[in-house]
This record gives sequence, C-alpha cells and structure tokens, in this order.
Amino acid sequence: MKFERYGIGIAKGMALTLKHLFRPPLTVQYPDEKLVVSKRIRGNELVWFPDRCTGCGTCTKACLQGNIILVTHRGEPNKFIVDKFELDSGRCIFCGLCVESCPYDALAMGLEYECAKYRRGETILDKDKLKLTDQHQPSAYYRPQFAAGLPKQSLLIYDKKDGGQKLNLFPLSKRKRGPGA
Amino acid sequence: MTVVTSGEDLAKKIAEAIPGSVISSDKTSVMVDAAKLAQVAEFLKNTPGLDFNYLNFATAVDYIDYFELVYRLLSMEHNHSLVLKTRCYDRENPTVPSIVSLWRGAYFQEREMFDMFGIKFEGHPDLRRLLTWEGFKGYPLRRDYL
Amino acid sequence: MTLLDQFQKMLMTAGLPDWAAYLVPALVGIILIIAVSLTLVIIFIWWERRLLGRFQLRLGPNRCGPEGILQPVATGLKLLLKEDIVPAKADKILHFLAPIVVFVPVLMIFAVVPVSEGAILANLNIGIVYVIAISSISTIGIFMAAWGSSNKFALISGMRTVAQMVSYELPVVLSIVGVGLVTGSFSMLSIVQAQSIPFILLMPLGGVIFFLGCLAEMNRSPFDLLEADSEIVAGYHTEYSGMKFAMFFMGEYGVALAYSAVIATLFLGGWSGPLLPPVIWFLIKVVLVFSFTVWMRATLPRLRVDQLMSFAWKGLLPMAVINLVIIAIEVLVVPASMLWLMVILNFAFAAVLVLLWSRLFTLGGGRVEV
Amino acid sequence: MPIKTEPFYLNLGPQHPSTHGVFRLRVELDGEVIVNVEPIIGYLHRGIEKLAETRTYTQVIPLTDRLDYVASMTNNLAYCLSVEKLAGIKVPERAEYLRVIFSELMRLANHFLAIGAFLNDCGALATPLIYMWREREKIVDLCEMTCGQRLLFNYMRVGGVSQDVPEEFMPALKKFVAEMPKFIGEYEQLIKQNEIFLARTKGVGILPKETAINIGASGPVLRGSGVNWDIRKKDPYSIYERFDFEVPTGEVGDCYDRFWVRLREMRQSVRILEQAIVQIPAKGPIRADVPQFFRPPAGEAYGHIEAPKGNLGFYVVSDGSIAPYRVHIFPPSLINVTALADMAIGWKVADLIIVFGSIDVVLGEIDR
Repeated sequence: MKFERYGIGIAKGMALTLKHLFRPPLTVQYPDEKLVVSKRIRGNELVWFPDRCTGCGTCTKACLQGNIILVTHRGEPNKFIVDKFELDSGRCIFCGLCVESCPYDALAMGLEYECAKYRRGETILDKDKLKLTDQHQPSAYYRPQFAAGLPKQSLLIYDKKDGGQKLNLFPLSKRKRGPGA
Repeated sequence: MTVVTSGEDLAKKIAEAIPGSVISSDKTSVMVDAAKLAQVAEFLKNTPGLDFNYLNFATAVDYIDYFELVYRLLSMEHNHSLVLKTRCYDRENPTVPSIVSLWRGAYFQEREMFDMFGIKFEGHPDLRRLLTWEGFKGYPLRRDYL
Repeated sequence: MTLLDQFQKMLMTAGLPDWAAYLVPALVGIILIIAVSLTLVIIFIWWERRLLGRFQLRLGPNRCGPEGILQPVATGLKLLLKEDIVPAKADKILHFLAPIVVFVPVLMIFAVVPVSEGAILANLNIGIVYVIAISSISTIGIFMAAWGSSNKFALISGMRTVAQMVSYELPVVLSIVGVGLVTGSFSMLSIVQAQSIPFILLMPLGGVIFFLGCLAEMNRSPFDLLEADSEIVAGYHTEYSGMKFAMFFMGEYGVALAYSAVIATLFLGGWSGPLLPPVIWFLIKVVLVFSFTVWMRATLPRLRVDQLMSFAWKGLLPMAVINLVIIAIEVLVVPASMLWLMVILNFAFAAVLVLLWSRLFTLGGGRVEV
Repeated sequence: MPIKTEPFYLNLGPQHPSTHGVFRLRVELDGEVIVNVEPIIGYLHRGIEKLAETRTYTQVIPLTDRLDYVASMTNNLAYCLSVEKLAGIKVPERAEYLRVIFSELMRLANHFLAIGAFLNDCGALATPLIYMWREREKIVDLCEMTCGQRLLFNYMRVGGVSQDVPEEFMPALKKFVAEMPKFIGEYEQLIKQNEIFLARTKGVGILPKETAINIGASGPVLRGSGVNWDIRKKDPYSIYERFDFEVPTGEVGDCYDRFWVRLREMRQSVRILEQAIVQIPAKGPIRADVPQFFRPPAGEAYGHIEAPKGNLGFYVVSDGSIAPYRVHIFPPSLINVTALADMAIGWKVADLIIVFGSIDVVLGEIDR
C-alpha cells in the first residue's frame, strides 16, 4: 500500500472532524433534559380500564409470555366480573400484542418509562396499579383515540423551530443542575 | 425471479444418473434416499445445466417417526432452485452422509443439526455441538425434548 | 543565568551555608515542577476528554466542578478506592514496580523544559538529549507491566511497545540533530533563544518527522498500538486496577504533556511571542500542540504493527537522514543573515522528499504464508 | 536447524471490545500472525426455534425481533413473508410500501452501525461510530414514532403491518431522505480516501468469488467478492420489482470492498426510499383480514429476503394447528462467519479484528 495521495485523504477527514467541532452536540444530559417520547410509546406500565373489560381473556391468550393473569366469576347473566387482573412488568416484553388483541379497547400501553423498582415484587402490577390516574396515562399505541392531547415527539431530524430536540451550540454553563430541573 | 425447478423433471434425471436414489418427488422438491444423498448432491452440483453451486440452507424437521432433512439448493448461474429432501428413520442413531465437502456452507448447519437433533453426519470434519455446550444432555429441537 | 541560579546566589549572599544554598532552591524547584506538571496533567486530561467529546458531538465530562474540570480528580479518587488486583500468576515485583518506572521518568522530563526566560530547573547543555534518554525508560516500565501481569494481550502489547519505541527513537533523534546544527547547542534555553523564526518554518520536514515520532513515543493515535483497545483490550495495563492504573494513566498524559512542551520549545519558539507574558505564550503553544494530537486521535484509524515499523524504518528514517544532510549543508553554505533563504529551500526540499516518498515507499507487508 | 517454537493461543472473547457481542474466537498465533481461527458460538443461544413451536403464528413475531436486533424489522418481514406464503395471504398495497420503506430504513440503520463499528475496529476511536449513530438515531426516531419502541419494533404482522404510520411520519421521512445523501457524502469524505484506512483495509482479508459462493455467503460479503446477487433483484419479494436501483458489487473481495459495497448500498436504499415516498398510496388498508389465531393449511414454506446482512430465510412447517410445527431460521451472519478463517489466516491480530468487523455479524442472529 502506497501513500499515493500525500495525506490528502487524512487532511479531508480531519477537516470534517473540525467542522463537527462546531456542530451542536448529539447527546442530552438525561435527568436534566428530557426528550419527549413518541405518542405511541410502549411504555413500561400498562393501563387497564375496568369498566370496559369484559373478562374475555383474549389478552391472556395473546400474550406470548403467558404473563397476564385473569380471574373472573360469573356475575349477572352474560357478564363476567374480573376478580384479578395482574401482570408482572418484570416478565413482560412490551410487545403490545395484548393491547392489539383487546376487542373492547380495555387495555392500553402506558406512557411512563422510568419504572425502575427496588424489589422484584414491586414489578407486579395488579388491578389498582393498572388503573388510570393522573400519573398513569395511556399512550396512543394501537389506541389512536388517546393521541390527541399528547405532546409532540422530539425528533433529532427536526430543527429547534419545528419543536424538535432542543440543541444548543456551546452548552457551557447554561445547564440547570439537579434532578428533574 | 428464481425459477423453482420442477422436482418431477429433475427426479427423472437423478434417477437416470443414480438409479434407485429417488424415493418420491413433487412439484418443488425431490425426496432421495439418505444413503445416496452425497452422490445425488454431487450430481446436482456438478452436472452442466443444473449447476447448483450455492447451498441456501440446510435443516431438519422432526416428524417423530422420522427426521426429514431439507436442503435448498440454488444455482446462481441459471437462477433456479430446488428443495432436496431426505428422510432418516433411525431415531437412536440417525446417520446421514455429510455434504460439507461439496458446499462448505453446510459446515455450521450440519453441526447445528447434530446439536439440535442428534443427526450424525458421516464425513463432517469436526462434528461437535455448536450452540449448546459440550456435555449437554439431549437434543433440544426434537419434539420429545422438554 | 536561570531563576534558580539567581535564587541560589541570593541565598548565598544572605549567608546560608553552601549546601543549604544549593539544596533549598533545588527542592523548591523540584516541588514546584512536580506540583505544576501534575496539575497541568489533570487539566489536560479534562481538556482532552472535553475536546474529544466536542469532536464526537458529545459534551464530555461536565458534572464535577465548573464545566467538569474536577472530573479527573473524581476519577483519581475513585481509582484510589478501588481494589488493587494482582493476578495470581503475575510476577509480583515487576507488576508492582512497573507503574513507578513508567511514571517517574515522565516527571523528570519537566526538569529541562523552559517555561520562560530562565525559568528552568536544570539548564543542561544536553537538555534535549536528556529528554530522549529519560523518556526511553518508560518503555522498560511498559514492558515490565506487560511481562509481569502474565496476560497474553499485555504480552502482545509489550512486544509492540518495545519495537515501536526503539524504532521511533531514531527519526526523533535525527531530527533533533538538525535543530542542534542550526542552534549550535542542545540546551533547551539556547534553542529557544536561537529561534528568531520558529524552527517549524525553518525546517518543516524535521518538524513533521519529530512530531510524528513524538506521537509514536507518547502512544497517541494513529500510533496507539500498545493499548489498541479494539484489538488487545487495554494492552499492557489490562491487568491493572486502582492506583497502579491511575499511575499509568497519569504517566501517559504526562508524556503527552511533556512532549507537547518539547515540541513547542524546539519547533514553535517556546515562550517567545509578542504582547503576552512568556508563560502564557508557552502554555498556549503547548495546548495547541496537545489539541492537535487530540484532533488526530479523534479522526484517524490505527496503523497495523508492520505498517508502523515500515513507516519508521522506510519512511521517516531515510527522510530524516536526508533532511539532516540538507540542513548540515545549508548551515555551512547559507549565511546566518539569510535565514529566509533557508526557509524557502527547506520547504522546497520537503515538498520534493514527500512527493518522492509517496511514490517510492510501500507501507508494510501483506499476507504471511503460514 | 529451525528454532523450536510452540503456538501461542489467544482467546478473543466472549468478553472483548470488538467481538460485537458474546462471540469467542480461539486464535492460534505465530508471533502476531494468525495460524488458525476457530469461532466458538452459542453464548447467546435462547432457543428461539424451540420457543416458536409453542407460540401462535402472531406470537412468533416478537421473538424474531430478537434475532438481528440491529435491524429487527427485516426479521419480522422475512417471517411474515414465509407465513403469508404458507397461508396464501395477499398483503394490501399500502402495507407493502410501508414494509419496503421500513426494511430500507433498517438497511440504512444496519449499515450505519456496521460501518461505524468497522471503523471503530480499525481504531478510529468511536468518532465515525458516533457520526453514524446520529443518523441512525433519526431512523430509530421514525420507528419509535410508528410503533412505539426503538429497538424491538414488532411492527410487521402476517398480512400487513400492525398499524398505520402517524401523519407526521411522512414529512419527517421526506426530510430524512432529502438530507441523507449529504451525510453519506460526509462519511465518504471522512474515511474513504484516508490513507491509513486504505492501508489497513485494501487487500486485507480477501475472500475469493468461488469460496464466497461455496460457503454460501450472502449480503455485502458475497457482493464484495464480486458476485452480483441480490435477492431483491434476483428473486423479488414484496414489491421490490417496482423500484429502480442498482446492486453495487466489489472487485477483489477485501475488507475495503465490503465497506464500500455497504456505503454504496446506503445510497441505493435512499433511492428506493425516494421512489417509495412518491409511489405510496395515501390511504388504504394496511392489514389483510387475518384473525389473530389463524390456522394455515398443513405444509411448508420458505420465505427469504435480502436482509441488511445477507440472505435471511425462515422455513416454516405447519401441521394445520394454531402454532407452527417447526420454524427454522436461516441467519446470514452464521454462514458468513464460516468465511472468517479463510480471510484471516496469514494476517495479524489487528487484521483479524477488522476482517471480523467487515463481515458484520450480530450475535443474536448467530446464536438464535
């Protein structure tokens, strides 16, 4: 292999890295800055709507992990009452097949993604934990009716003016410190 | 578009060249005798006009009564393909001739079949377990393995 | 007359005995040099990580202290608290001694680096030769680490190191001889004083050869074969942890800093410069050289070991010899008042030589039949 | 009299910076020259083929995500194609276009990572990797927008795709496709002419054409050796025959050719995307009417696609029940690794790393 180009190729490459020195950084400082996730995010917790659930058990059949436990008893004629609806988010692979299979839209993926737990038992989500609350909101995965109010996903491809990821050129000393700031 | 060669036509050719090797054939595949697999494979690879120079994949299926070995051969020159099958009825000590000397692509795949089904390939240069570890008990992809 | 000499004289006139007048300035100087160079090393580690981060569209460390400048300190503390692991089959003595042998010579280099007029610890008349001699000791340390840790990756790294360091010593020394010819001295002070034009202009080829050689000596990309992390994990310090690793780390950056300072002194005119105080000029030049190496590290892939060797022996060495001969003739022929002629001539010769070599020279061997 | 020497065995992996996962290479060295290489695999074996036998046809799709996790949508596609072939399902027009769009995006994503990691193996300290990562993130963003996750998409379904793309997807894709050629040009500028890179890769790890065919190599490894074989052209699946694109091939079959084939393939992928954006019908069904627990007729089918790494095939056998009788996954990486010894013997340790990097393997696919 000869040095035929007298190092011009090297110079070109170095020019490119120099150009990148003045481009905005790609990374975000996670706990301080947070990107907006997709509206359809398959978040770490599912949302269950008890009033819509008929206890048909399609979700339990659709789950490839066999992860959803559903116990019902017969109440009024032609109606099941759900005694137990439980899933282990530690075993769940968040494929979304249960949400997709539900014929009554009674199950949705959650928006949350910071769901680290200290104990294994805490990963089990029972009826109460799966209910809709202010902190526990459904995402629009396979449920387009929830998409309306959700914020726009921050995309790297958009510029700042399009509401995309916020990028500043020289982010020296302009950062807030501390968690959640 | 890769032309799927008619198994029936090809079966005649194979039967002419190597008598007694073809067991049955249908539109897409040819079933050959396991003992004569290597000869058939060599015939398919080296005959002008067939030129199956590329082994697409090789695998086995456990039908409980027998193992079916499936080879999909391809000719890059003529862009046609063929599914070659053979059956192995012995469950305790299934043995099939190896085709590694013809298509080296079968090297890992035959090792995998040995690993998963326990099929022994005669003439394979280094027949050891591939994905599971040495000393693993049983053959996981057999239907009776739990 | 260096500042230390003046201090010594002052103490003598103040009536101290001779030994004290000699010892006190020496100790003060040594402590000052060690303190300043270690602080600079810490700042340089931060600077490299920060700059590399920016080259790679990242931010780099920005959490500890203002703009993350205390990050190396935090790293050091973490390493200090880590368990010191010695492999069972390691040669315990070599394994223990190696970091010291690597680290101490690095500090010794700073003794002859002039920071400004007279601000030098030891004005040796062979200053630059001393630098080369001292820095070679680190090679032994690296080989000790490689051999002593009884690791195959480390062993490969050690073999590579020795080959690399020994080969690149030659072009480095030869290009220094050129500097010595023009200056008429090997003393760092007089080299700086002789630079009415920076030597990088006066002898561009020599400067480039010296720079490339130094890159190899300080094991920076594209010559960072001895700790090529994608090939041999971490090279000679694979088996090191805790403070021993920290010493290797500091030693590595110390060498980088020292060589940046030497390059700045030899070829960029040292502390000399208009307006700003000399120390600031010196630091600016050192940071510039160091930043350039960081820039190279951010861009370039690594050479293979045989390519590295052939680059030294077939590329740099002959060019350095020819360059030396040319400079020697020029020193004889060109009058001292006409240095600009030498600049033009040397640029022309450099261009011709580089063109010639890019045609003649092949980089490394190919496949070996086994 | 020759000096008595003994071979030096080096164990690269399973934990090694450049083995791209848990891959182990047992290398026999003479000095730094490689005498023999033996790949040892299976550290990531999860038994996906066995697991698939106890899942329904739909439930296998999330499992296929875990094969080639760098470009997981192509795995979904290959599996869905073979099941569709088995059951004779016709896929709606818009879904076909979405499949093509996403598989080309995945090809780009894979090649970004492949080239980036390859350059990282060459020693370019993560810089090219991060530059490539920037573009890859955009693709992953697009996928997240569509199916909610960034790695294991689970997007394709038997008979179409799981859900339609959101309305903001198409503008973002157009923007991405518009600015992509500029970035590919930048990568070329960064590395293509770099003398050190050329010295490291040209002529290194040559895989001759005949050997490449004989071992059944596929993808950029085969095309780098100069064989013009791309399933998208030679055996078009989905709707690839509607697009106009070229199949780049190498000349010698060295590491540089494989790199260069990948880089040119990225340009072709952008071309396909440009055409797909224009041709895609604005509205329409995206999924054929396939029940969730369907029973294809007994039989067998083989569906294969040109995955980013090569020929990815699924051999599905049905016995007419709700679950597949057997799913065989034919991974391109496993077969391409067969060529490693041919390419690396006689070169140095450093070359072994870049030869391995130029094959571009993913261990999830090799071990299954």
